[in-house]
Amino acid sequence: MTTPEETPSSRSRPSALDLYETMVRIRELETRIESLHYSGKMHGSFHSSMGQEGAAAGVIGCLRSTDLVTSTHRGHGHAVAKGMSPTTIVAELLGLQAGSSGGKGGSMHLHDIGCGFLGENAIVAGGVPWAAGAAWASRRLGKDLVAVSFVGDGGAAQGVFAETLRMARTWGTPLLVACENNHLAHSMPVERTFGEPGSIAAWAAGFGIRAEYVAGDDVFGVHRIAAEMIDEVRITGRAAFLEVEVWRVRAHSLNDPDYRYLPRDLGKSHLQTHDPIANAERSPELSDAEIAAARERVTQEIADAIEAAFEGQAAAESLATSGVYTEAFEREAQLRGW
Amino acid sequence: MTTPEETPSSRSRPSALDLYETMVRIRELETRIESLHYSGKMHGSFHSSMGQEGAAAGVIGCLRSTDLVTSTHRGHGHAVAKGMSPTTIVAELLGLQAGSSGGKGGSMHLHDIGCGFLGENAIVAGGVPWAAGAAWASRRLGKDLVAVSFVGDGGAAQGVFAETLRMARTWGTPLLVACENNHLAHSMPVERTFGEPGSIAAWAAGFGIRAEYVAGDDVFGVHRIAAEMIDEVRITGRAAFLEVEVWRVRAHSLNDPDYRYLPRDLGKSHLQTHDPIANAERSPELSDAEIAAARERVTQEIADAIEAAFEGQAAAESLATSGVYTEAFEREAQLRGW
Amino acid sequence: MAGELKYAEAIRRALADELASDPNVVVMGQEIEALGGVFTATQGLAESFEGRVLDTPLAESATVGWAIGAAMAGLRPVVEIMFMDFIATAMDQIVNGAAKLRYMSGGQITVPIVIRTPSDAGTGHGPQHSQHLETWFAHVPGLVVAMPSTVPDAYWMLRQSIRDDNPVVFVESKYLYFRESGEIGPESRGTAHPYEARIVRNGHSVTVVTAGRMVAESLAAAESLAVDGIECEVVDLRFIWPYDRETLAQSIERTNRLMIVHEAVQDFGWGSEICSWAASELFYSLDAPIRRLATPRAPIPFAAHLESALVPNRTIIESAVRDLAMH
Amino acid sequence: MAGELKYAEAIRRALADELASDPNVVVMGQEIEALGGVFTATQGLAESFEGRVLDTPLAESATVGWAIGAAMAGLRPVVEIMFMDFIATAMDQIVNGAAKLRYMSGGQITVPIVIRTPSDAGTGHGPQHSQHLETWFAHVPGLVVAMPSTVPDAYWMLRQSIRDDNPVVFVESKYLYFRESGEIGPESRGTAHPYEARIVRNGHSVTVVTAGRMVAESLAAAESLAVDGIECEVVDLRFIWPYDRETLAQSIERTNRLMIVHEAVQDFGWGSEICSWAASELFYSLDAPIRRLATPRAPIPFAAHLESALVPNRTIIESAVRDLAMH
Ligand SMILES: Cc1ncc(C[n+]2csc(CCOP(=O)(O)OP(=O)(O)O)c2C)c(N)n1
Ligand SMILES: Cc1ncc(C[n+]2csc(CCOP(=O)(O)OP(=O)(O)O)c2C)c(N)n1
Ligand SMILES: [Mg+2]
Ligand SMILES: [Mg+2]
Repeated sequence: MTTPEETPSSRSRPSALDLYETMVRIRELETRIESLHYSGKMHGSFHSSMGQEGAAAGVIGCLRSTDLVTSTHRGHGHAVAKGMSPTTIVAELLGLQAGSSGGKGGSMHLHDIGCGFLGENAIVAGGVPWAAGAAWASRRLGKDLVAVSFVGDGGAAQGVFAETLRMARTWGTPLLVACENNHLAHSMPVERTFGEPGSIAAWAAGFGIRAEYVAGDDVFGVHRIAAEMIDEVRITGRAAFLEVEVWRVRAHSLNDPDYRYLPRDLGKSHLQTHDPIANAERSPELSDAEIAAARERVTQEIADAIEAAFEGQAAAESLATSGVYTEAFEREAQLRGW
Repeated sequence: MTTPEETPSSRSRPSALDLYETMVRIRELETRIESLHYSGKMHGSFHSSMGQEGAAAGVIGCLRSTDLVTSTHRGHGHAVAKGMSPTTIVAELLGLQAGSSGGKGGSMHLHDIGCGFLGENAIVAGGVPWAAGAAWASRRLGKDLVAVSFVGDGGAAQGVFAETLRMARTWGTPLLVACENNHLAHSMPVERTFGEPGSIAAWAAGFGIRAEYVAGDDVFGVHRIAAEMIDEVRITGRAAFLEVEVWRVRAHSLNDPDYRYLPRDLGKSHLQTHDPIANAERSPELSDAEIAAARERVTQEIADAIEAAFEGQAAAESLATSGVYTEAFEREAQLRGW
Repeated sequence: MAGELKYAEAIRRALADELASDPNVVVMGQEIEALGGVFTATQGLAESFEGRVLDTPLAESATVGWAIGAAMAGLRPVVEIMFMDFIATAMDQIVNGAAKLRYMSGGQITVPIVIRTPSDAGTGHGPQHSQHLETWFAHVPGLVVAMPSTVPDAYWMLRQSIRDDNPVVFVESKYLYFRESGEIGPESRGTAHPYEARIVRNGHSVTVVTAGRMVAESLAAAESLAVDGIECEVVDLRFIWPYDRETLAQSIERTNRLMIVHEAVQDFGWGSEICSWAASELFYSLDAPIRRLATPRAPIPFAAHLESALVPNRTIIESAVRDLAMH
Repeated sequence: MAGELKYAEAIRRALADELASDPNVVVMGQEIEALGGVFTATQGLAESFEGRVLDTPLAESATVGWAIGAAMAGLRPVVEIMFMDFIATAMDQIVNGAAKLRYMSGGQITVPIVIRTPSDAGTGHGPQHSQHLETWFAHVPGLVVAMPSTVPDAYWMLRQSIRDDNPVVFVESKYLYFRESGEIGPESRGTAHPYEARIVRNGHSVTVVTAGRMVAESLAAAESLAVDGIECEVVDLRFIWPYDRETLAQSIERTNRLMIVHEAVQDFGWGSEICSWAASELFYSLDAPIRRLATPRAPIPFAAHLESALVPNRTIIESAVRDLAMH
């Protein structure tokens, strides 16, 4: 969000334009990152969230800057929506010192504590208990905040995911689990593991928490229900679950030959029918002028961000072995040859 | 079961007396084991299933001898119901060579492959995927069998448990999960984790499998529903879930000071109100004469079994390091100093 | 702080004192609140520190993950894993989460959690309740591994571990819980640094490096050997990682003989790290091959006599050290 | 079986040939059926062996447990864990289940499963996709740990592992999948026993013991050193456990110098077991301290240049061996 409007007792209230702009910012950044990969300027894994921006923008759009978010392997959109700087992200993906983790984390390990983005996690569903615990602890520390944990439909099959919901029921925690059901866990169709869209929410409701389904190609719809649920989570301190149906446009990752298991044009056709950006543009909430201005602003912003990132230096090789333990510990370790 | 009557296409049909006798056999054996502990003749952990015999007898009573069972840390009853010899069990608990595992397993590691008892597991819920996989594999190998996996209410919170149900939904497997809800996971009341009796089944139904609840103090009731469900599992090859409400009479284990978290006389009062054995005795299904005869038979049988077990020899100390790998491998290892 | 305490009581006292002195400390685990811990380590604490000593469902993985999140948000969670064997169900959160978060986040995140867990054979619980798995954690960058052998160490090392900003796997001895007693005494913490090993017996014949309950077994062996003029120097490692190379080197340079004793399985166990380090760094100080004495390659069986046949004890240590001293 | 194959193809061929020759073999894992494996190791197999190469949900723990049950019932399941790091989520089933069932059941149960999993840094996936964790498993009684370095070994060792009645953790090299190629050739299986190490280069100056992709790095280092008259004997361990002491001893007795090279973290890594064994059994054959060369105590970072700074390579090996040879 550009400048979230906050009052102590209520959520931030982004405008339709804010939500739209966040989606465009994510799309633009990921599209540029893709190109950098294709042109050989970036290496490593990359999981695009193209087509899923409605979930990131809609859900995170109702958070305060002090609220917390954990994410998945497909988390650039979440990071951007929570306010992480595109320059820092790109620098990280380039393995530079100015990257959010100084090049040690890469695409699946973006963290920005300053803006409440606790981080991605390359272990599917591994971040869900982090969000639950962080929200719970913050509440104990007198903070009025909530946490949102993103997870995929595949991640909802992981044991730690069910354990966390069980524990959330038992202990209570101001957590919203935002499950991005993009119909696929890599190549595994969600129909085989859960069933039709909505069935993940139906299952989650069995944990004794409120669970809803929403279509993610309508960012305003996502935002409406998420805002209501997050308000409730904040007030009650109890966990809730929101299944957001989204449509994966790209292959699972840049390395994925998805034609082996999907019709070749499926991604493209999703963009035709379920693109949250196109849908927002068609909605009465935004004028053509607003749209054009936002697009121009964001394109320039991301171009600048990438340029700025490329000015950074590579992290010194000597840093590869440091930052594992606390600084004081590492000084001692160096001295004593541990 | 004494002599289960089996036809190729149907389950065994134990008589009311069979079911009763199985419960008494379990009760008698565990009561005697308890005394052996109190008198210092046995060591190690011991988890009594007193009061829960209705689940073991009722569910396992509808299995064929070729069907498979996995169990928990509280599994003597399951072992006995599946046909494991009390002598072998007692010998194992005495750490003797003639024990089912030659003294290497002990109370939480009874296994008897010969009678389809795949075994207990001291890792809570760890045996559930074993049963699922064994049932699935047997079906592929052309066997018409089903597997039953016992688990506790506490175990239903474990990640591997949810994962297995998810996988059972995805792959299909002729598995009945029999969840013994004894209201407590050691000291944790099930109300805190799941809710009222029946809520575990309600949650399990969310996996898209049939899930039922039954009161476990009525062995005939348990048997009725279990028989019906197992028939269905056998025919469809699809998993199902049965929550059996039972009442834990003893402390969690012999080491457990349960007065710290339970009213002192709760166990005793459970025996007054929810004892499946007393309830069966009060039912019209059994005559007083039958009851008396069965009791006498079983008391003698268990006394004999224990006497026989005590005649066994301790396993040779040299065996402590063997049986980790296959025999051929261990011969090679010895030769080569691995 | 006068009076004798059992090892289990020392743990409890350390928890109580940290809970009292730092409002951000919370304790999480199974059977620790209503029951007070299956080994009584938290007995009474839930009453004294309301809402800060908390029973979890049977969900080790989520529990550790939850503690990680709580640590990110500013608490100092102490997690109890009831038996060390069960830690296998939480490996991912410990290894891919707690241990790596500081590094992966470029130093943005610290995870000051302690994972307390009892190890040791000796209680007749069989193969899934008796393992020593500390070597796994010592192999993982990002973790500290503590293993106290005495009452004062159980107390002071736990307090230190809770104050440590690095994640600590804290391996307690269930064998010693009710057998070992002593006074807590004043903090006898290392003069040089907090992870010092301690020479618990001086001697010139052989250096015996050990930890946990094997310290007492080694000391007992040393007493017998002294009768025959073999004087062992017994070093209690206290921390499996970082291990205190200075203290070890000084001792080995005096005795020129090294024996390592532990209860973890010998193959690929932590003794092999100590041995390797010594073999390469102190090669010219060694007059005899280094020996390791540990549990052979087998699970811990249920039957008491089978178990005793596997796990090192004073008698076996004595004869192994004798051999080495004569070498 | 003529023609060159890539390492990944050799794995696939081994799976195909075992699937063809034994109807009880099944293959289970994520993305192995519809996709054919993220590293193509199962490509085409689901079509050729209908219903026997199967996609699982994201549930490593249940998958391994399911395979254990299937093995009890008579199948020989091969489980793929997509990256070795994820194996942490399945530790309990592997360690407390597969590894112990034979022992716990007094020999009633065997668990002939293979857990295939790729390791290695080098793909830019960062700290949770790059670890070498084989040492954990080598420490666990009941498991066999295989780590092939060549195309014929990838093929024959996998076939052997599937036929092994013991549970095997089979560590593949994702670095070599598409870089290493060769012919499968006839089974070159050990003349003495199936777990033999192999001397891949003869030399008299230093014995270099290694495995996996470090074999190629060590060989490259050896070629450079040969220019200066330093002749390394390079031993490919092939199996981390059981490790072939006879072959090692013979080599070390010839060279009197030992260097161990692996990609797993050095601290408490498997090199320390080999080192300890040699230090105690071959003490009098050693003319110089044993050296270990492995990854330092840090996670594997994302950035390529940071990663290269950590993981051993031919240049670093070369200079370390040179030092040792001169010692
Ligand atoms: C524990 C674990 N198992 C497997 C993987 C490999 N993996 C990465 S993403 C993915 C699919 C995840 O599906 P989903 O949760 O639906 O997220 P999506 O990719 O669809 O966004 C898999 C199998 C992993 N990273 N972690
Ligand atoms: C993974 C794991 N965590 C913890 C334990 C310790 N433990 C043994 S039984 C038990 C309670 C189990 O409760 P439930 O599943 O309801 O079975 P019950 O004892 O009531 O029969 C606990 C916590 C264990 N054995 N395994
Ligand atoms: Mg998905
Ligand atoms: Mg229970």
